[in-house]
Amino acid sequence: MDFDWSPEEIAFREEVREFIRTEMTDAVKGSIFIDTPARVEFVTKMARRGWLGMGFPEQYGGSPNPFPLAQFILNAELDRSGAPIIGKNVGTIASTIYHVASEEMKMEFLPMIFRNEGQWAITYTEPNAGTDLGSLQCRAIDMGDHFEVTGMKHYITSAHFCRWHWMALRTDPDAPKHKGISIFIVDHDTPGLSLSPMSTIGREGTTHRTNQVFFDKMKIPRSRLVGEVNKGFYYMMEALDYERFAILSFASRVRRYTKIVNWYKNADFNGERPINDPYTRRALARMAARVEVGTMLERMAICKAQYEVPAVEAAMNKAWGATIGDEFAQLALDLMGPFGGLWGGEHSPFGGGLADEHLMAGHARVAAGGVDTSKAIIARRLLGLPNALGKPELPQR
Amino acid sequence: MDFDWSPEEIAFREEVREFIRTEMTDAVKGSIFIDTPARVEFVTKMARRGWLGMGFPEQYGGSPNPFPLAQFILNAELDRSGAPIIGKNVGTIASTIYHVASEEMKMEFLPMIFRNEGQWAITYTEPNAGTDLGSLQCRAIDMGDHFEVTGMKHYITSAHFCRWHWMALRTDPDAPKHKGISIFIVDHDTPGLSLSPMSTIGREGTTHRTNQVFFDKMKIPRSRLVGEVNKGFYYMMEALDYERFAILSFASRVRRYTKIVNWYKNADFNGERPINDPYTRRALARMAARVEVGTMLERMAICKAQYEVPAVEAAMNKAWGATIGDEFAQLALDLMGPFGGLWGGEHSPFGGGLADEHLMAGHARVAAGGVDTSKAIIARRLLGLPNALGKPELPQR
Amino acid sequence: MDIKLTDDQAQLQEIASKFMDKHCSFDFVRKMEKESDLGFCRDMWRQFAEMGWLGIMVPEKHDGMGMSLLDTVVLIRELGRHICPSPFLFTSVLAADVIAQVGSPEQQAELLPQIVAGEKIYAFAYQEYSRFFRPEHIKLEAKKSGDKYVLNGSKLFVEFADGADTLLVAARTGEANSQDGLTLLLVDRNSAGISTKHMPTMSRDRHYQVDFSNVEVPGSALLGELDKGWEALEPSLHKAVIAFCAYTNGAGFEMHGYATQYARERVQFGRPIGQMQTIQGYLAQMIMELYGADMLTMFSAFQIDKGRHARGYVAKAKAFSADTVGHVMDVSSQIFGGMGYMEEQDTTLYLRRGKQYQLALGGTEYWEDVIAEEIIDREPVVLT
Amino acid sequence: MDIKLTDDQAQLQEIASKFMDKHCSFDFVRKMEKESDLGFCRDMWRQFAEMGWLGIMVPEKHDGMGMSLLDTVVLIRELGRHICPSPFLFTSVLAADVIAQVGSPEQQAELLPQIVAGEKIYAFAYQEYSRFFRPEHIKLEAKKSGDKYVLNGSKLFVEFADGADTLLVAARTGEANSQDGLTLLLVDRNSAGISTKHMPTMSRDRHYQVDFSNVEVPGSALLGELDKGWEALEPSLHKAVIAFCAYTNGAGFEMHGYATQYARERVQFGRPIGQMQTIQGYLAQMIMELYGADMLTMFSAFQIDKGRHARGYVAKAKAFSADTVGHVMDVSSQIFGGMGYMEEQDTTLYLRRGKQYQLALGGTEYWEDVIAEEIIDREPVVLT
Repeated sequence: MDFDWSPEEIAFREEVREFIRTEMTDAVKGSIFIDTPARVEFVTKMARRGWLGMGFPEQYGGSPNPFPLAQFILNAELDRSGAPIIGKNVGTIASTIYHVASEEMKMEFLPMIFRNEGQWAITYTEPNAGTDLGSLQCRAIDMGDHFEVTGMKHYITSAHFCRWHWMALRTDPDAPKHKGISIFIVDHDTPGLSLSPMSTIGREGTTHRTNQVFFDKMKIPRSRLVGEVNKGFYYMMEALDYERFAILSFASRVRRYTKIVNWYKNADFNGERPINDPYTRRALARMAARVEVGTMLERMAICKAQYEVPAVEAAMNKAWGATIGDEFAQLALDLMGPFGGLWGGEHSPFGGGLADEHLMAGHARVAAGGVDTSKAIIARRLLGLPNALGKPELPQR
Repeated sequence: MDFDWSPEEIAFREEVREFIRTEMTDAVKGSIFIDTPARVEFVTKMARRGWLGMGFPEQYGGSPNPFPLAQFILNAELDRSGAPIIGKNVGTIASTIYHVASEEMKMEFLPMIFRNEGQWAITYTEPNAGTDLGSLQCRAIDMGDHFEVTGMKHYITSAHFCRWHWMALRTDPDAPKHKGISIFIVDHDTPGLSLSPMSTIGREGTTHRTNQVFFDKMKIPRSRLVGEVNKGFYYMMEALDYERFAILSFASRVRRYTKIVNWYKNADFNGERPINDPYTRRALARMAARVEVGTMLERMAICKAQYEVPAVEAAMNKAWGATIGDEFAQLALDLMGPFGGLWGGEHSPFGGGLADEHLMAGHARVAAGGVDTSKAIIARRLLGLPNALGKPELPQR
Repeated sequence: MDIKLTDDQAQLQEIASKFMDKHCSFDFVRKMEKESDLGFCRDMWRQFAEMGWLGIMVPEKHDGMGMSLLDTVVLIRELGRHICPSPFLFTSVLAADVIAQVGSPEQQAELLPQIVAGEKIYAFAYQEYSRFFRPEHIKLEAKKSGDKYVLNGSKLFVEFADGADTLLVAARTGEANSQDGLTLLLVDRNSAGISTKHMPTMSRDRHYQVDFSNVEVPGSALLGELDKGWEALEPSLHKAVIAFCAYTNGAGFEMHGYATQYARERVQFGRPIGQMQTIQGYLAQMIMELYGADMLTMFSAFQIDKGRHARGYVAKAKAFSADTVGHVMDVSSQIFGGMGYMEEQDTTLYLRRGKQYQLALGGTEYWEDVIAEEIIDREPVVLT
Repeated sequence: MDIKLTDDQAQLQEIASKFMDKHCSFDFVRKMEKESDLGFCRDMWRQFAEMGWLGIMVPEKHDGMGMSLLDTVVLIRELGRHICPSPFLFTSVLAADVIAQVGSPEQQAELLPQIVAGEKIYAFAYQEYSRFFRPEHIKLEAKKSGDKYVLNGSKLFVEFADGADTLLVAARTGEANSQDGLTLLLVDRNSAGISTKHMPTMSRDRHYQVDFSNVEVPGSALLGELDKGWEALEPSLHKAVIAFCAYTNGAGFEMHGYATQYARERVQFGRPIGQMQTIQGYLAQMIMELYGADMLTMFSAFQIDKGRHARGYVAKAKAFSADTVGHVMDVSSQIFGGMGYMEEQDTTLYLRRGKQYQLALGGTEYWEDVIAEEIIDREPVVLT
């Protein structure tokens, strides 16, 4: 049992930190929700170092994994500094292509992903199929050499700057609902595809754009079908385990907590100093223990990741992280009295950033599986309790 | 809208208080869990004043209800002072007899109940039928002039001093499970009935005895069938609304809270006075608001009770009361540092009573429907959400 | 004891509800947020005046309706349901009441009918740069100079300061860092030396920093007695706080209703999400809290109307209502899933207000300290 | 980084687990609660000695195993799983460590082998009549008189004081109300002037009030330096606290396991109750907390073993483990329904211990204050 990083791990972490120090500009920083040219450029620089394809074979543009935890260390450092992390392109799309797609498709797309050429949108959700992806209705009708699609998707978060869609569509309406979905790669320029913007709440300039995507007799060549027809639901479920691991890092929450402590140490309201108030001291202390637990659960997940997919640990990380994020944003605002509600201006301790964090804290509790879903995963996979949600366990293909 | 008690209500409350001042002895006080000769005697004195049969017709030994809230005021005052309250005998048994039993049975049993002659046990639960009363298995086989019973019941709380059992048994094993249960009145001295004691956790002398009850070819005369055969489940469900109302009173929690505040004001640990600690002051203050909410929800229930059965309000009262009771016992122990864990002795602020309260606080959360069940009642009956527990809504008979 | 609304109250509630349904749509609220300079609507204010609402608490001899705080609570809860932006709280509850309680006969005769007629709007200039809400923290100085006062200092979170005609200012005239030594002044918003700066908030309402630089106000601006400002203000402030609780409770009930309706209708995994035990638990917990907050608020109003010492009840009502509205807006939003966080989604209007309501007019910690003073330091313990 | 147990640790865990399964049944625990004068079993203590456990942290040169705190945590977690009553914590962790750290060569050579052999049992006489756990609150006086010390005062919550041979006493020799001026003394339990009184607890264990009335102890009883008792004690106390966390975490895991098994098997309304979303949520939440507490405990042990400043980690581990064990015992009991509160039900052995563990060795508020000192007052803020 060794909680210390190895010399090799420390050396790599230093390399990442040095890269961030050199390449990180204010334009790169910001919410993970917003993609900008500066952020794309930053990721491309990482790609040139081989950091996107770590662990994938070289013939597909990959590079050897220096050691098991490299990808995690990379993401944790990126997350801590507010840089874009290695996310769905590698975690969901490249992993699935690598495991199930044809050799041709691997050769076409994997090198592109690992070079960060062309952005991707995950185009799954529909108005009546959010958490319940098995209920997708948007049809892809098999026309022989191509599939034809008419319908819509919503909450598609990168659609307004993507080149490709990683898209789930219903290919067999008569099969049991989980057995009639397929995955396709769809060129964003395909005729018949159009967008309408939506946006999250937030201050002007900090909101996150997402999209509705409409299809009108859009044609997808059969060659763009990923893996086997009607196996899409299982591909999505398997990828969730990878993705959940890829998107988690507790580092940014620790950083935010540290910022609050720093503010707290120096806060002075016309002579009244919160630091002298035993009540808020204990509130911050309690939160410190809960934040520390988050780093511990993260440690569990990454240690397990050296041996197997840490699905349960990732679910814990997700549930704890979202819960703490919420509690923590509440606490931060409470500490500030009425100033917590400010959305900017000189009296707003973090220029309104904390208020934004509070507003979106609930989103983190429900997004990407959500706290309740994560707990159900823990209950079923770790504790062996019977299925409650009506969701299928990951079935055999 | 008038939150004040009317002169009539105040006068009756004074009458009850005067009665308690006169009749209440240390032997009468104590947990509602423990029945003693002194407590039985106390209730008999109330019976003589006509307080048990309030609202029932005089031909059955009842007496006119002076005004709609009389029964509630009576119970609140009893509860506040730690006296036995008017409970299941009237709320469940007399009410059900009055509504569904034969004239003969009414004449036989109601006057007896209202005079407090002969104690009763509610003999429903079985090892595989706790909350889920529809799953009762213990059979009563119809032999014509009598029913024969072999089997067992457990958690039967007054069985060791009762004269009568109010008993639910399965009379039709082939019908849908809610349609094959009947209610019987069973004499405790019936041959074939035997007991085995169980007890709750607690300090010596404060535990609550309950019982397993065994039946070996016990015979119940047909005349002791209550109402119609196979309607028992519906009788039990309807009575629950009455009972839930009858057993709730927030007064004792308010009293316990007040005791803690009193302790807190005077507490002195070698010069360290909790009263000077802003942290515990706020903790007590927060609890004060939550206790006050309890009295408000109680007010809602009793005001509604003037017009109709306050099933939803009673569920709120139950859920809030049990939750607050638990939070409150935790807080009380936390306030006392390590002394909270003491089960008596000179350093135990309330002689171990608070520790007992803490230990049984969870029981209140799960007993008599429980917090989660109460919330489900609120969700379904008030908010119109669909059935989730698999429990049937109260169906039409 | 009976908690049913009186017929008059029920009628008031119905009228208010219908008016709000008609005039205070989500579109209206969004327009006030984004396009209105004032942050409220003068036309609507005139309609309030026509219906007599602006004088709901003003004595009849000054053209008001002379109704109780409990009646006012019934009305303002409907405004809160529709998160209606207006200077009603500080004009028709706080200012009207404090003028009626401590104003001179001349002030009453002049100012109250103006309020009733909708001619004058008041803003409340109290909070300064402090986490708390205590009078001790007020530093804005009013210096007597001949027959005038000269004001210097800053007030924060002055709602509708730009649209108001008069500022109700709590100023320090005596002892520092004390409850004593405060004085209430009615200051013309257009006095020389006053400047304002918008303080952006999550709810996109109109809160301002108001800076006073050698602002001269006449002696007639004095409301009540010199140095006795807190004694004059506190009882009326309690009424305003209770009215505010009613407003936020109304908002909470409405949001809870939207979430409940969504839970009934939204189907996932082949059944309404409202069938899930966790969703039922969230909604049931919140409705209990809302009922509790609502009852506590009404009970406090009732006690105040009866002239009883109600400081502890007010504090409990505020602390609990504040936590409730924060909790209800957050958890209800979660029931909508990702949609609950989209700008296009109307319930986000409520979400953006939840935490801010919670922190307004003294945060929970401030009011918890007040509760503690009442239950620990003040009230004798009676064990019955 | 790797959190897998080493082979040696895994072996130790397995041996301990098997031993406990065999010797520390529920019947045994109930017997210790009710029928044993000591509250623990001397036979079992001898077996601990035979297996070398009593010297797990004692250096090899004094007959011990010289293992790390992390190893000890692995062992004691198994004892905790079975809520095994024994003086292990204060004898083999606290006393052994403090003697090894600050004892004179003679004391080490004499006392440590005794501990290893199971010949001497220690009890920890520290807490006095205070809600807190701070050294400032210690008042028991030790007055130097020639070559002796004379002790007067009272200690509370001295576990196994009646079965112990030696009391490790923290006494005031210098400045009052201060961290300084404390001195550690090893006091023969049978000294004249010592009397004990049982303090009944929810867990029916053996805590005592120990009164010292002119108790004379020889100069050789001094452990470490005069007036430097807290500096001597605190590092070892941190180790004992971490070991205690491991014990309570073990108990929590075990209880959680019983509740999980029950949820899988108990059928109501035609299906296992563990299928209900709320039950799943409770169990999932608790296992997260348990893993978190366990990892924090092990991480703290690791930091201590490395000789790093770990006060903040220890405090976090204690505060969080304490709240976790309280929460887990309560909620797990609720999953059993009414049965969870019946004397006959073995899980009530755990329920009765939950809150008491939570409050032991300094309540959560004490440790939260320590965390605050570390993160607010001590640690510089590093933003990377």
